[in-house]
Amino acid sequence: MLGTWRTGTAASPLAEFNLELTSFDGPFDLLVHLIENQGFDITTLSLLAVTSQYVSYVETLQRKSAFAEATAEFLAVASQLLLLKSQAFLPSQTNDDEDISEAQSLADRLRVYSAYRKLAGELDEIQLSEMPLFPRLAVPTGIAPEIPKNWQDVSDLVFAIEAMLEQPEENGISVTLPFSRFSLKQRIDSVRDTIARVREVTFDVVASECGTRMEVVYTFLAIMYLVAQRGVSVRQSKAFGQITISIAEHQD
Amino acid sequence: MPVSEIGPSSSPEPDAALEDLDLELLVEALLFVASGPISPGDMREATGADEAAIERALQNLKAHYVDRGIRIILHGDSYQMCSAPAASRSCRILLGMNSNQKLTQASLETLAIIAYNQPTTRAQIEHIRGVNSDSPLSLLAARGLISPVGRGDQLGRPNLYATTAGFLAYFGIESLDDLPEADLPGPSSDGYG
Amino acid sequence: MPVSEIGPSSSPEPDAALEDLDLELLVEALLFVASGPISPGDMREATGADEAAIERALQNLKAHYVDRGIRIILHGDSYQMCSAPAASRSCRILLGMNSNQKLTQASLETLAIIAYNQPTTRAQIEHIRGVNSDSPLSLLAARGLISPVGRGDQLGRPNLYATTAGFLAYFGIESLDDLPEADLPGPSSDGYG
Repeated sequence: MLGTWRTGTAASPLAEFNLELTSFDGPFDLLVHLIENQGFDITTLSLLAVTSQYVSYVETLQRKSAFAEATAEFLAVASQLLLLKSQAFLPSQTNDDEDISEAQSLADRLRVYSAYRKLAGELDEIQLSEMPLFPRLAVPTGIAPEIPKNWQDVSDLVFAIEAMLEQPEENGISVTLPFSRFSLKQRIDSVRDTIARVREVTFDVVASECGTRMEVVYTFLAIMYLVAQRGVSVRQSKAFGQITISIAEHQD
Repeated sequence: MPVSEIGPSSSPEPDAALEDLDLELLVEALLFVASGPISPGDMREATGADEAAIERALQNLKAHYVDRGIRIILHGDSYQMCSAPAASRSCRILLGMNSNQKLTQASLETLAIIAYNQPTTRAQIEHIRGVNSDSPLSLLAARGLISPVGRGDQLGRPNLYATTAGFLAYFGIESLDDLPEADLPGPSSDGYG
Repeated sequence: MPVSEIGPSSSPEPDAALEDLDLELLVEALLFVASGPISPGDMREATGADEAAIERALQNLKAHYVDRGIRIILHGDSYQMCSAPAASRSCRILLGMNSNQKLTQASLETLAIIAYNQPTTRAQIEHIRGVNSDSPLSLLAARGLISPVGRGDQLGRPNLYATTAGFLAYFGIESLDDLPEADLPGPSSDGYG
């Protein structure tokens, strides 16, 4: 059995459902659990039947501000469910077909999700009884490579990067990333100022003022720009480790 | 351009007129030195033998290794040597790996969607799961169970993910055909694919 | 969560009371997966068998592999598998060790990412390139331009790659500081980097 939910505490308003708040991998996981818990099949009707349980779960989740980001996904589905339910109780004169198809489409998506959830459970069982095979980790041995000297120009590396970054336009659609020169320049100035002030700072600190992932990307680009200008140097002692940015020490 | 006299030339003449036994030796060595799956085409190029002879050599090798400490697994149309399942515990000890790092439900769901729909995009995975899947995706990639295999035609040219030979090895199966049978309603056709 | 009875436990007990044939299988698998020479002591630790039995298994394996594509060679008191000398030309071709050939675009991209982000993992390289990079990685390693320098802290402890002294010689530069300036997309902020 795949369930990863834990037993709710007595204090939890959800104790009756035996749910613990952080244990669901998204709104569909919760919905399928609630529906299967009642012994229902996944239909539009069973969606309506579990709406109030679902909503009370999400309300509790919302009170935990640490999960604000996750809550958005739960909330979106909650509002969809509440809308469906209100329409079921107060049949509107118009758009009947549309309402039905919306509920239908949510139920369809849940059925697809539920099928993969079952497969995940089967993979979990193979994983639990796993007898993994190991590939070789070694770099080929016994054949010494001959490395020619001065064989290729180092600028080839840069050409390779440029070629890699060149994004072909598909079907005439050009992808415009939401970068504006102004904000990138702003970001560069801001990072340069920070480093001039404190001489050394970690990437996490610089990125902590970013509200969106795009701004984190900006910040990274700004640092790359400053590195290229030899204004700063960047140290990362291990991959995924802390990146430290400091004023470049110029060798004269 | 300096030409090395002992190194293979840029249009190598592979060993000609190979006896089957010699070819088996070469294919065995190739499977051994390769650090990932290799195709019969790679082997043809490296040995100069014809495809039929290579297929024979591969079948003989697979049969030879069926009860030994090494296995030959098939990933797509490519072959890779791995340790045998019966040796997994000893290998784990030698390699200092502990077995507590099981995949979570989020990772398993993500992996199942990729395994049965490969190649697929993050958007498709998130559409099916109904939840952001960045974190399981990066975890699965870091563990070498999935890897990007190209970019989709959609806006932004998103990465397309597929399972790797390491995925087969992790679950101890010899090819994708050994995956549990799936009863899937089919990917939805609403433009996320 | 159900506990599998055959699954390896978190503190594995090596397989006890091994028949010689089973032990041969284990030792073969250990030699295969090891990233370098391993001693009979390492094998004893991984299998739980006694040294005399391990010596017998090693002698049998050496005899078995004497005319095959893989050899077992002795380094001091440690053993290692390597490809047979007769296959070295084919292996060189497979691994792209043809030193007269310039690096391909795929290899140059991979090398550039490593050079400007070292040490780095396969997952990070693949995330930036958007394609599986096993083959350029093994080619670069075989040509001696990169080498694994340790393992990352991430789950799965992936290899960390860095450039070698041979890399500097190949491009005719004296230190990494002589690398040209490049606007390289660096580690992304979503857990790959």
